[in-house]
Amino acid sequence: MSVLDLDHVFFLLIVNIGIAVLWGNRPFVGKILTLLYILEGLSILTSYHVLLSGAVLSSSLTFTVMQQTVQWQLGVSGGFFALITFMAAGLATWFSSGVWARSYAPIRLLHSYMALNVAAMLLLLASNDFLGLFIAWELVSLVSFLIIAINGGRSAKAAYSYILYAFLGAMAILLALIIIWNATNSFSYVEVRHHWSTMSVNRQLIVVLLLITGFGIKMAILPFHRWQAPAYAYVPAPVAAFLGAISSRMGLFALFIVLLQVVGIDVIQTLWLPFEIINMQTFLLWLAALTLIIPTFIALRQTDARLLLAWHGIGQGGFMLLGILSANALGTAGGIMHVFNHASYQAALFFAVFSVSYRTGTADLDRLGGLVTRMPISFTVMLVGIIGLAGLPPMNGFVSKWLIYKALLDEGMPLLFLAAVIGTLGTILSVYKLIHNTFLGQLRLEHENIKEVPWSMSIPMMILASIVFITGYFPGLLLESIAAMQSTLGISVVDYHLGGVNTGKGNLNMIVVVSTMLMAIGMGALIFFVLGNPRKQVTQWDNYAGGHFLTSDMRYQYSHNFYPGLMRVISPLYRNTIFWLESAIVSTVQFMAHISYALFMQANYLLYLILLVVISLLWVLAV
Amino acid sequence: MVWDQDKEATKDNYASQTIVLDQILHELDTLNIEQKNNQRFRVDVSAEALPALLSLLKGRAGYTQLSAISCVDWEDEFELVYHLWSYETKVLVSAHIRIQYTPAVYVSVYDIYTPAGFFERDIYEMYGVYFEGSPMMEKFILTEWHGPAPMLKSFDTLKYVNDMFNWQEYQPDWLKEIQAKGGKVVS
Amino acid sequence: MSGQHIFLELILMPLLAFMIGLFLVLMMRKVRARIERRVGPPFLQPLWDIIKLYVKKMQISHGVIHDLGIIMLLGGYITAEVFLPVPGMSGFTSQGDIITLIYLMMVPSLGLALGVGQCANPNGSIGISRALTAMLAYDIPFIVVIAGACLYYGTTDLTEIIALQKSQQWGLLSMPILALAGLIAIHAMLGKEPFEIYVAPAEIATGPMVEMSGKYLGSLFVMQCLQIYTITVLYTSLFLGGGYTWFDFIPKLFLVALLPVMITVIFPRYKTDDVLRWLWKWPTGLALLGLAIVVLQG
Amino acid sequence: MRAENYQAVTHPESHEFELNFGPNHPGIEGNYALKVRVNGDKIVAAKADGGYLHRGFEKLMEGRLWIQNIALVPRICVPDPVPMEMCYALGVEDLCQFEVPERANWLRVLQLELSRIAAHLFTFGGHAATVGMYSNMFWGIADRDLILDMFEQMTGGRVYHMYTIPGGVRRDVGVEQLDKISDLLDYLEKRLSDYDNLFFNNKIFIQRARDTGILTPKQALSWGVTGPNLRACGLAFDVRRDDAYLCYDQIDFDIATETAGDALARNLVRRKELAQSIYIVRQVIDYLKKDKSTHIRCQIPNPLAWKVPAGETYTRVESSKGELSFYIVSNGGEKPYRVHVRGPSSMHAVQVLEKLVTGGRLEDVAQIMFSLDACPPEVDR
Amino acid sequence: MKDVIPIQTNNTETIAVSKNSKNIYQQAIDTFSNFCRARSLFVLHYCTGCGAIELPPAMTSRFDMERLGIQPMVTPRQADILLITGYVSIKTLKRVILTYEQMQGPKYVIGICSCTVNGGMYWQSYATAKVLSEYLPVDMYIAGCMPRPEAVLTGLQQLMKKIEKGEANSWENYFKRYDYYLGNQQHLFGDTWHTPTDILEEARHYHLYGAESTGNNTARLIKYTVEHDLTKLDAPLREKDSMTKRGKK
Repeated sequence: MSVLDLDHVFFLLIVNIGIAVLWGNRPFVGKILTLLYILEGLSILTSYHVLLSGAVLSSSLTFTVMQQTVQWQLGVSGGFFALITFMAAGLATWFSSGVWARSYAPIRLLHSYMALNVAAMLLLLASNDFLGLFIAWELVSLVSFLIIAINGGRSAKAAYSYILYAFLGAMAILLALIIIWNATNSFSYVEVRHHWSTMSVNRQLIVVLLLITGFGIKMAILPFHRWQAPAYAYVPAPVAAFLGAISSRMGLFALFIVLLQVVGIDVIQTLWLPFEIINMQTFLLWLAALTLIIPTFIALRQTDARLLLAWHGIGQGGFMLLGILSANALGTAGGIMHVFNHASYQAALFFAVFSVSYRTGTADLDRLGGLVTRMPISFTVMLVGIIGLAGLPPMNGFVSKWLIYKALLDEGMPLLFLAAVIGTLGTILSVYKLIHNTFLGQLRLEHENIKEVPWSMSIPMMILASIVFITGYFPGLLLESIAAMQSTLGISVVDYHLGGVNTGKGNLNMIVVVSTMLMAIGMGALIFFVLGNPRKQVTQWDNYAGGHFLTSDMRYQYSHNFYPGLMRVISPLYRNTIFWLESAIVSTVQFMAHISYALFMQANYLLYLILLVVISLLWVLAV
Repeated sequence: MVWDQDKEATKDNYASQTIVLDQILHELDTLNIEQKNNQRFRVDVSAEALPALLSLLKGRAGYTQLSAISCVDWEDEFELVYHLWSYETKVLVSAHIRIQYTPAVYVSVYDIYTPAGFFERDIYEMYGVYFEGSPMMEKFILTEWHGPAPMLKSFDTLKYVNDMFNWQEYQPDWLKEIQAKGGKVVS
Repeated sequence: MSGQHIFLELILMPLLAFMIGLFLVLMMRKVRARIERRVGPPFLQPLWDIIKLYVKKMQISHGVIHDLGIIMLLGGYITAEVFLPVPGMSGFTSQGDIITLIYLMMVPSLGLALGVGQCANPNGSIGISRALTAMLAYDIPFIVVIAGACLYYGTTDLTEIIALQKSQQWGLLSMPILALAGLIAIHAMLGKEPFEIYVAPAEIATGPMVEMSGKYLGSLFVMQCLQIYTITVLYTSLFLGGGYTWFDFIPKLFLVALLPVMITVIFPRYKTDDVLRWLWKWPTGLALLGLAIVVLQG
Repeated sequence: MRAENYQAVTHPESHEFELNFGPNHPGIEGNYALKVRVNGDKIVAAKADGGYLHRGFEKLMEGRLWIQNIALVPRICVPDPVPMEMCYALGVEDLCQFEVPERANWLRVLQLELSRIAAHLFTFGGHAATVGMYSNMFWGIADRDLILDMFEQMTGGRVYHMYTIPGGVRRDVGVEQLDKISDLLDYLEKRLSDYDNLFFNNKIFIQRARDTGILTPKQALSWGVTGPNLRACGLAFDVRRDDAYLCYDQIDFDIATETAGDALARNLVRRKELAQSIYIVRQVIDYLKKDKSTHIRCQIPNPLAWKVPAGETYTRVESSKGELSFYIVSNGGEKPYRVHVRGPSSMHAVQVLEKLVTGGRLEDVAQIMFSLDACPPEVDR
Repeated sequence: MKDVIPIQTNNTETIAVSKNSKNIYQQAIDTFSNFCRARSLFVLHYCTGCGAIELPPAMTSRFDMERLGIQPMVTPRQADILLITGYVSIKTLKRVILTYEQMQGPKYVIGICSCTVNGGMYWQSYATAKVLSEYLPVDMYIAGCMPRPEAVLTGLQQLMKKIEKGEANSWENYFKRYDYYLGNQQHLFGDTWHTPTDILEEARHYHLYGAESTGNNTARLIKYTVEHDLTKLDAPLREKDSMTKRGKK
């Protein structure tokens, strides 16, 4: 296999961008783009076994700056993420290739931005040193901004907020790079790792914190989580699915590379925050746990299905971080696997929600209901998706969450285990509300003639749903590449087989679990259908209403404020502490952003900029 | 607000009550008071003066409770009786007015006594007397009744029942036994 | 294990669970009746109820999801039984640990929730909303208890936990505080007063059961049997050393179920938010205390 | 379905939905309905819907003889029928100027107070069941049954007794019977401490009932609240004392009051009244045992051709629910010209209930209804 | 007990419905089903009238229905027995019929109190229905005003015996003779009377659809629903028809 395979991919991506820009609003072009994405995915998949063995795919593209040769190589972790990217982009483009595109005016922009996004993300995934990483990172931020702002209105506002955050993140990364350069005189991962211990502990600490801030902003880790949900919720369906599934995982990828490959989890474990209050790893784990819990419970309060899903995306990011930072073979595996799992069910859920809003014109959970009889495919996809998101067997979400729970228990972190379970329970509550208010309950009069979405939209959804199920049934498919990733990174490797993992202290074999479930459900169906008389379906008006007659103009659906008892207990937390803290931090950040923006807009802005950089440099050198 | 006076004081109240009502009599000329016993007064008043009387009784004499409003169908006119109770003096005053048969309309005293809403609605349903100004004039008990106001003397319930319903033969064994012994229904 | 053996266990374990569950339900009703100065139901009453509901001539369905929910509910519990070790049979316990079991036990709840949602009755939906809220309430102490027990035993494999208790001492003796917190949590899991918020006839007309008829309601009765069985077996395995033989195992199950039933009749029902507050205060506090002791000891 | 049930309402923008409490609902007392509009678990609006028990009593009474109506009146309120008979009898006696023998009056008080005990036991049971405390319901209703046994032995009727007739009572009560009642009272007093432990001092019950459905004294007065519900607001008004009838002015008893005005206070007032009623019944038993008179009713005319003198009267009786009044008009004929029944629940079950429920929580609807002790047949008649 | 009078209701004549001859296997199942049905009766918790006051004693500690396998149930879906406890006013009767139609067969109606037989004490009242069995098939009357708890329990036990013998089949008449019952209901409630339950379809489901199931009255009902169903907003939304008849806006 040629080592220059990555060039093919890059070439295909350029073709992709070209087609999208030139003929983006032609009706057939969506399908061509889909094919191209599939082709790109396949070209990586064909050489995937090479990656698994520890080799890399490299590109001929190089340049040298500051005695650093920047080149692009795709390792197994990059390959894994790239596959997810192509899956998400391909299915999103497919989803937008049919009838939907006709109703959407800026389709050309959408295709072009999507292609640009994919290209930038691939650059990021294939980057091999900090410089390449930084360049690609900035590109990703820029094109993400473009794609978030595509709809104008609310999403443009969110995009503006996003770019402010991204600016802050870029500054943080830049600062960290400067410190690293100062200490090690190199940007290469290997070199930096080699020279890492030459830095003072304080400086190590600052670099780690700065990098986490910079990359964490992209994955909306606390307390930088406010921008993401509105930014993802109000964009068109394919974009939301693409962004929610993979785009924000770029931050996780970068963190993963930095924390595990460059810094090393052993270093993190020995770092202490000032005054030795808390270990760096514990701090990060609790940050991840809070990133899991708080957005999940914010999601519970949403009445807009898109916002609800977007907030869950943030929360699940916390889950991944929790796994990766647990410094346990199972946990790391769970964390990375959750990236794939999350991408699959989150995209499916976004598609399902947008199918509903495509047909009904609203995603407001208080204005829907009873659509299951009208849109059975979307319902099935959403059911599979929510079982995955809630992390219940037999879907893939369960496997990755199981690995993380198990890792936390094995590492003796019962409180973090509790936090993870609380996050899951909150998710269960929230997703039931989602499916109940959308598909179950009373069908409204105005939705009587709703039909299922066209095939061009339902097939990508069904593909995603089947991926969710199959990777839940055979988690070994994913664990194979994750184990390869772990061995290339030099951390402990998970003991896996096709059905799950063996730990010796509690095993998981999803093949057995799912087969038993299927068999048991078969038995249940047998009991249900064979015993007793046949069923008879009645109209929804033939219903118990305390002995009263029901009419179609009477609202007989419980939707708004779905968990009132819970809200009575926890809503003071929303209002006072968390919300206050959040808004305080966010407004500070935004205030700073506004100030720097104002300064930047001054006539002699260059002076200010130079002044700022010089001051920061002086400060850093003084530390 | 605990009305726990001793009995002597209560007796004084009965006496003073006559004086209070006499004062009101002077203000409203169409009033006729009759004392039935210590705790019952009957007041006959013209229909126009009733709201004024009720306001006076509530505001000046402490008649805070409207116990009931009764309606009597005298075939040519309706009699409305407002039963008012004073917690302080422990006296019940029944104010009687007469209103015409057609159109059977009267003013509501809902703004003086909230409980009037229920009784006025009841009278509206049962007698068809409409009370202007009451916010509770939609039907409550007879929501699914389309016939005439049933409490009117002109409505013959027996005839209605015979038109509408059938009877079934009911001859259980124990009744037959009794009948065999010579028992029969006394009519 | 041979395939035949596995197949036998797959049938036998749920069946036994159902039969023992019937008697647990009977005991519950009998004890309750006795405290209320009544005679209580005849011996086979739970069984007659279920059969009667299954042989109803009309089975009203509100749609496919209504049926699917019931099937999921039955299937979920049947699966859970196979992952619960009982004397002489361990099913697939080695292939899925206690975490798997806990999540498998949520599948029936999800099934019920879907089925009830399809019924388009707000009473049912409120019931589900309350049931899920209650789940959030009791699962937190319960998870702490599980975490404490797993930390203490150093494994999440139920058969190993039982074996460890047999060789050393019962969890009840080594972790008394956790065992107490667990008992309160299972009382709440059984949904008896004062935690009976999701049935609450006077408020929401029996909530999830509101539109369930015939075999749908019958399946809910089956679920009740399996639920009591599953919870008591889980508790017995964690704290009472599982069963050496069936002869000591079944009395343990009845004992575990008896304690909540005995005290449930003297309580009214809490409001939803009070359930959360109470369960997050006392049992969770107890469980955290027990956990702290386990961590400090270990 | 039927247009008359629902005036067409547009789908509310605010995502509220409608929920029906009753008529077929365990959270409603009898055959009655309360339609509520709910947002989450908060009641936004409530509307009572009655008429399910409407029989046209007032019309029926106009069509029957004075004596026939004795059988009809107790059926107006099922759990507490004796005050109905009493009120009717008082009215007819007032019109006819009957002198009722003293012993009959004491016998009537015996009936009234036993009926009050039975009704209160029933209400406790119902109230406990709404908050999920079924054992109290099972005990209370079983104990009430013992009182019904006494009624049966005294009058021949278990629920409806038709014991009080204009002019006196139907039968005398013997000493043995009085002893039995006395024993029953001993038993009930013993049981009361059980009820206290189980129910009235139950922390969870107190937590639920306190501050639920609060009536302020001002509201209570302006909404026409009477009976135990009024006394729970701290207003000591009792028809038995303030508009005394029968021989209540010769009996020593306290008027039970509470000040909070919430569901708990209403319940505690009934609990205290129960004790007071037992105290009253003991006094009555003492009197009846001492009194050797056998004169239990005055001379009444031939019941089949009984013409009551023309006139009108308004009689009031304190029932277990509140103030019960009859307005009786006679035109001198064989049948009443007009009988108007003012049941105490006609206030409690309609306006007061609607107002107390609105703004409250879904959990409390049934509890508020039962704490008001609303009795729908009195409303519908 | 004198109070308990199981009387023949007016559905003695048998209606020829295509009867499948049952084999031994089916007969065994039927016998066993009836055996179980007789041992587990769920009573609907619906107090239609004053007789309901004697049900709490019958349920609670003193008489304890549960020892006979009888339990109160909240909604019509769950219940087997509809106890009509006393007089039914017209307004209540509509709800009773709705409730009865929402119950699943086999279902039983017991008329408690004399009022359900012939109007009882309220025979001249304009507001109450007189003969319950004109509107619903009644399995058993328990007369008295009101019957004691013992009488209620004895009546229920007699019903159990009937069920076990397979004789308590009067619910089938509602489907076999729907036209008759509907006619009486329409006489009382007017021609626009209709309920959300499609009885004729259910009759087919039970294989009870016969010659007397349809007639003039059902024709009137169908005409009404076809005319008003899809144009009036407050008419029920019939899912089956709506797709074809309610065109796209």
